[in-house]
Amino acid sequence: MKTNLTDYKGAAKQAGPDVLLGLMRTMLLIRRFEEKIIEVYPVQDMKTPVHLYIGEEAIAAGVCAHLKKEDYLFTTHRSHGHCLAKGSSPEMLYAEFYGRSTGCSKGKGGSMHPVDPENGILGTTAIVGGGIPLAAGTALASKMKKDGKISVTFFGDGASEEGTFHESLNFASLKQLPVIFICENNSYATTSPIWQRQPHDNIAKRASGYNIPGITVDGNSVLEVYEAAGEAVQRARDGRGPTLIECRTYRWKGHVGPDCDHEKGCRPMEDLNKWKERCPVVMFRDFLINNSVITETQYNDMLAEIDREMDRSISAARESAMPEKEELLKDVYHITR
Amino acid sequence: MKTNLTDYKGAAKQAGPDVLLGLMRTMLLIRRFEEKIIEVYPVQDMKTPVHLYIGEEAIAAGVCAHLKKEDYLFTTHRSHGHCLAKGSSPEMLYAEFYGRSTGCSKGKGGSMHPVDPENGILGTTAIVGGGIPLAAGTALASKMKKDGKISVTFFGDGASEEGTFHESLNFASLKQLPVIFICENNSYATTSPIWQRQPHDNIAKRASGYNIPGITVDGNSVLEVYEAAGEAVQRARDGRGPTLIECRTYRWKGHVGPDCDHEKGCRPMEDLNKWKERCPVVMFRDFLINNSVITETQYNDMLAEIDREMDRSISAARESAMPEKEELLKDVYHITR
Amino acid sequence: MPWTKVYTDMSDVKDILAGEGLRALSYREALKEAQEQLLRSDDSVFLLGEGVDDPGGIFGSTLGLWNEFGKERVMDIAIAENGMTGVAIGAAMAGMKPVFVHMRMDFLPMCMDQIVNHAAKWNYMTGGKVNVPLVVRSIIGRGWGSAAQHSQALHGLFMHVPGLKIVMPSTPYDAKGLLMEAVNDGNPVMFIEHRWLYDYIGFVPEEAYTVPFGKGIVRRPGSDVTVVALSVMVYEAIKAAKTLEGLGMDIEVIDPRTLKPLDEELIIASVKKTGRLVIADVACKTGGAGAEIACRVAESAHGYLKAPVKRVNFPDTPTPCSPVLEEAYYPNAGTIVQAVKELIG
Amino acid sequence: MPWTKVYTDMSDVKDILAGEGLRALSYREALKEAQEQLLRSDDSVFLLGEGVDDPGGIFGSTLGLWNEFGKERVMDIAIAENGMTGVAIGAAMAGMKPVFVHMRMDFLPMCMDQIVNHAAKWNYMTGGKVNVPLVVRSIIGRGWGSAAQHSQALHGLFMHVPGLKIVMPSTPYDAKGLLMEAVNDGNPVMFIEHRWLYDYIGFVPEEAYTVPFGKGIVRRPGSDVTVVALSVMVYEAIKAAKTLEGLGMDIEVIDPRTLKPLDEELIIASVKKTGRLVIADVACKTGGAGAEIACRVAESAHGYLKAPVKRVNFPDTPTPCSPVLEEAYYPNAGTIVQAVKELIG
Ligand SMILES: Cc1ncc(C[n+]2csc(CCOP(=O)(O)OP(=O)(O)O)c2C)c(N)n1
Ligand SMILES: Cc1ncc(C[n+]2csc(CCOP(=O)(O)OP(=O)(O)O)c2C)c(N)n1
Ligand SMILES: [Mg+2]
Ligand SMILES: [Mg+2]
Repeated sequence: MKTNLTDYKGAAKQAGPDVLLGLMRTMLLIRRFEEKIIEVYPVQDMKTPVHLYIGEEAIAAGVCAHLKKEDYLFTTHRSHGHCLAKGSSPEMLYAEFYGRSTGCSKGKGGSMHPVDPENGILGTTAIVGGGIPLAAGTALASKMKKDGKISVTFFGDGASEEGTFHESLNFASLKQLPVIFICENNSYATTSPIWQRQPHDNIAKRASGYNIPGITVDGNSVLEVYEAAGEAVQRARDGRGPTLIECRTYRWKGHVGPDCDHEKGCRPMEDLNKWKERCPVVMFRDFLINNSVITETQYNDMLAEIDREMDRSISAARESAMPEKEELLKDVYHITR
Repeated sequence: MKTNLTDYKGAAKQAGPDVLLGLMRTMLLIRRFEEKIIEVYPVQDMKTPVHLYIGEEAIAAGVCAHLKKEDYLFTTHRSHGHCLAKGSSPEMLYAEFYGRSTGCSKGKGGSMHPVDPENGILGTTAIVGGGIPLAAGTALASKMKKDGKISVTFFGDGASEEGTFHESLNFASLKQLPVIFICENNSYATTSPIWQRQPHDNIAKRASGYNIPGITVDGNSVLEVYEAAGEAVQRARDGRGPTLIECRTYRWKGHVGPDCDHEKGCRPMEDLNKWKERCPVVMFRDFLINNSVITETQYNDMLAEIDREMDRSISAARESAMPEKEELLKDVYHITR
Repeated sequence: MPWTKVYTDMSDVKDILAGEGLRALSYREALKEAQEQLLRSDDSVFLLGEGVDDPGGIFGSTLGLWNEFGKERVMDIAIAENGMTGVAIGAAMAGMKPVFVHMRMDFLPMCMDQIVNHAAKWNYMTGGKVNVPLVVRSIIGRGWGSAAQHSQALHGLFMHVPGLKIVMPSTPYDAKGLLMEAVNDGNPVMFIEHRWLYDYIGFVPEEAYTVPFGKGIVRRPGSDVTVVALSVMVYEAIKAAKTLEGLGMDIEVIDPRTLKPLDEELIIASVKKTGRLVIADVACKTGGAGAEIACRVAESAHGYLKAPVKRVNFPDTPTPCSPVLEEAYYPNAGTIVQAVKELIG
Repeated sequence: MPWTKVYTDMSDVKDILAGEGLRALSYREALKEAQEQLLRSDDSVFLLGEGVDDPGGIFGSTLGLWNEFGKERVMDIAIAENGMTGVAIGAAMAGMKPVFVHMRMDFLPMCMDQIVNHAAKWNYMTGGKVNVPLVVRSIIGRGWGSAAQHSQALHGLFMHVPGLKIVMPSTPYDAKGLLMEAVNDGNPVMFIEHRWLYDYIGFVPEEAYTVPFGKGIVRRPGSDVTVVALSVMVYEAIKAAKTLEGLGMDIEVIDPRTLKPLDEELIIASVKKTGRLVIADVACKTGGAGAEIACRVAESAHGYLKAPVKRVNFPDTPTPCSPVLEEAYYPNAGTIVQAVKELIG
């Protein structure tokens, strides 16, 4: 993270206060949305496996700031941040996690399968690597229909090991599809460190094999992500094909659930502490304050407003109705006529 | 193909007349073995889909000249050349193609699934890309057992598009396995040209993404293949990990069967003619004669001797017995005790 | 009715149809005509698969279509079944109607994840918000020593996957009508053809039409034994019925046409009438479609069976190469005759 | 016999066993002990899978094994199921005995090609020259809203694949004995565990032993109804039997232990005795293992059935997330009681 706004050359340079405050708000929204989950989870009535995004918020925020409502987005098991950044309603998501009929999937999908067509989210797969070709597919549809939409797929370092990663990049490059591959490299797949899975820790390097631009950015610096994504989005909109962006980051919580897996010996505590000092939210808040885009009070107001919204959303979600038992047998098939 | 033996720097330089004559003999053996099939195929009693290797012989010959009997080899649906180069008996192969009980798989596998454990061929898959991980697997076994064997897998340009290619190279590089990936790029997968399948015609370029050395050689020049394979084999034996070698070549016959698919409009006739002028067998014969490693007469004697052997093998194979009907239900499971 | 009739003897079927003033088309031509009409009438339809645009044209079933519709809509692709199925699914979610063509059904295990974990579950996981109108055409190969990896019929696997539909047309009429239905069904449909049916000829109207899913058909009415036959076995069953007629046994041949949904009523009603059931499938026995059909009968027609259920299948072995073993591997009309005799005799 | 007994109440099972001087182990510990003894006694055995060496240790079943055997033999791997299964198969052909561990059975469709087209067919395609001693451990998940992609039981798919063997241990004793058998069977074995069984406790000898394939077992003898129960449903069936006993119905509970090979004789004999059959499975109904079992009975025990066959399964839908829907989705002892009542009542 650079110290002065003026140090930025690309998209971040043109970004006015609205954009900057928007980025801040999105990151805070994601952070507080999930901290709320951590708060309620021990009650054990939110019965869905939650994969928390805390520590990685800058990526979803920086990328989605460039997307239009109608652009397509595919996320993974770690879905919350991307959906919120794309515009999904916190209440609808909470309701889904509570298995309520008011949830985005009527309670049928849970935290791993959010859907929100109005915001370009056509559904979510929790099969690692499964969403990468889906995004190439929506991008193909956009190219065929000439609807001007672009597609973005977020996935982890682990997903880059699946054959679908290879097959999708090859196809997207061949057809010069308007799709952006965002790899969130947090160095772990569940508790497997990347050095036990890949010969090097450089996923962007794979891109050249497909004639695709591949770049690595600091995933904890929202402006670096914002700049790189800006270029990639422009390339996609101009019909100049796909881009692979590797965002280096770190997951604070356990792979699944609200606990700290470091205490269970899954990952070195030093790493967590090191990364916490590079908290994407705090770094950007300080940056905005130093560059007097926002004041301490304004920031606190933003935070308070978000918290009120989260409180309202989660209790509204919790109070909404469970699905009828009859729902069990519905939606297995789409009924055309 | 260089004109003088002295122009070669690597393995080919040290190669004595035995090696050179061996390469010549292997190529001729493959060529004549398959031309024999073309001769008998119209009789329609060799009931197995044959994928002919004619035009690509230099690759199998150049690579296998470096392999020991016990080293592992995995081939594909286009299997004949690799098996012969590794030392498999022509008679046993012909018998298999005729569905005879004397065939390498007792007539159960046919041309797409040859097996010859004595020569390191543990079986063959005709699923495109299927054999690539199998070779990484035997290489893993060799590394675990420290048996000093290396593994080689031959596959086409089409196979490099399967996810297994990506997954296997990643694993082989991570574990520095003694395996060599030989991609026979003949620019076509059945009748699909590579430009309808890949963004560029440069498969070796994929290697760097895995920290694997990747090289491209003229697959019709047996000495170029021999040199490149020599280095890769040494690297594998030294425990310095895998290598990807892309061999540029061209298939003369149709994807399957003895016909010329060019006449059916599958591929441009000019291409065939261009490549025929670069016939690996003729080029190398002339090279050996010019470098006076062999005389015209010696060459003709070699050819005649091979033809006698092919005649003998194919009629012996054809005269051998069909399997008993009872064989149908046998070998579904291995019986330990 | 001409659109339900099956002709077992291809030698004179053209003349017969001509005599009746009916349009004769081969199964291959019927498939091609269906795709041609779909591509022409609906911009969201497109074909993808290895070689769909080549001079072979998937055994002729897509031959030359790219000339009229271009290589974007008749798309040759890389050999990457799982990824490309995901691409087709993504396109389908975005409103396209992809038809993915596999020259051999044996290649479907490569894309099992995208079919089973994605296409089949999507409508349900999204609470019905996003459906996947994907058709997967695959062809069951047979003969000439194609062996274990190029002769499989795997519809039995898909029977067990909620969210999928399974279609197995046996006649040119159904090939066209069911394919036109499949592309507009709005769900992932496994459309399973048999290589040996491609040259079969029958009546096929020129205009577009659909054959509904879940409606089986009685190919031959009979009173003594119900033979439920799939795909090419329909013809073997009819041949067997003719032989058995001579022996005084009256066989009812039922062609379910779609396995998922399955026309259970039709089968149950027939078994209640005949009291005997033979299931003739084109796949290995254990865990196949025949087991499900037999089980439905055991659940819903208890007490009506006068004899044990019989399955006519391939043995539970991979497909062998040798002609003598292939010969022993594949059941035919004779096998069905044998099975029926064991029930009645 | 202590090695065949199942305990449904875990609260006091340890004391009971202790009282009888028998060694008590959980299913989890039994699996771990089997792998530990195999790794120790046979250099060719190794484990691979995502997280086999991590602090979770596959729900504890491989916990800490890497400490003794090293990370080469307890190998964490990339997320690349199909390729890594191919790697395991290749290693198996070269004389190793890999045990591939999947934390969820849902991920198997990813490697369907290597399992179905390679491992299962290899011995046959090579005329018996090269076999594939591969064990694929996979765990059926359940509950806490795991939903459609993390709760599947897919043994029904593998039933249809010649060349595979399928094992579904329900007790700690069988978990250890069948796993030790599987690793030395010499064929590809789908070893299917249920997450809910991990804490179940039973008698497990310390020394190495094997439980043979193809030998089912009568968990409870009875005369009125045969309930063939798979995996965790064995316990539900025993509970149901206790309830039904009070209603004067005598239930025979059969645990096949291996689905492939299937102990058909045991099941047929039981049905011939009771005349009634209920199959309780942990998967969706259509096209599942239950259909095959029912069909075998329809083929071989015709005339003995006094009532229709009944299947107790999940409905034919993907797994829902919401607790109320999960509740409605999963069958239990009560469902079995209901099914039996419908047969006898
Ligand atoms: C095909 C498949 N294999 C395994 C899993 C189990 N699994 C769920 S998440 C995960 C780790 C994914 O790691 P990564 O892609 O880096 O994403 P992250 O969780 O780090 O964000 C694994 C192995 C799965 N869901 N799908
Ligand atoms: C998984 C799979 N998909 C499709 C096929 C059908 N098929 C057989 S060979 C072939 C082309 C292979 O091309 P390439 O790898 O370049 O090898 P070549 O035939 O050119 O030597 C295809 C598509 C197959 N056997 N397996
Ligand atoms: Mg990760
Ligand atoms: Mg090729």
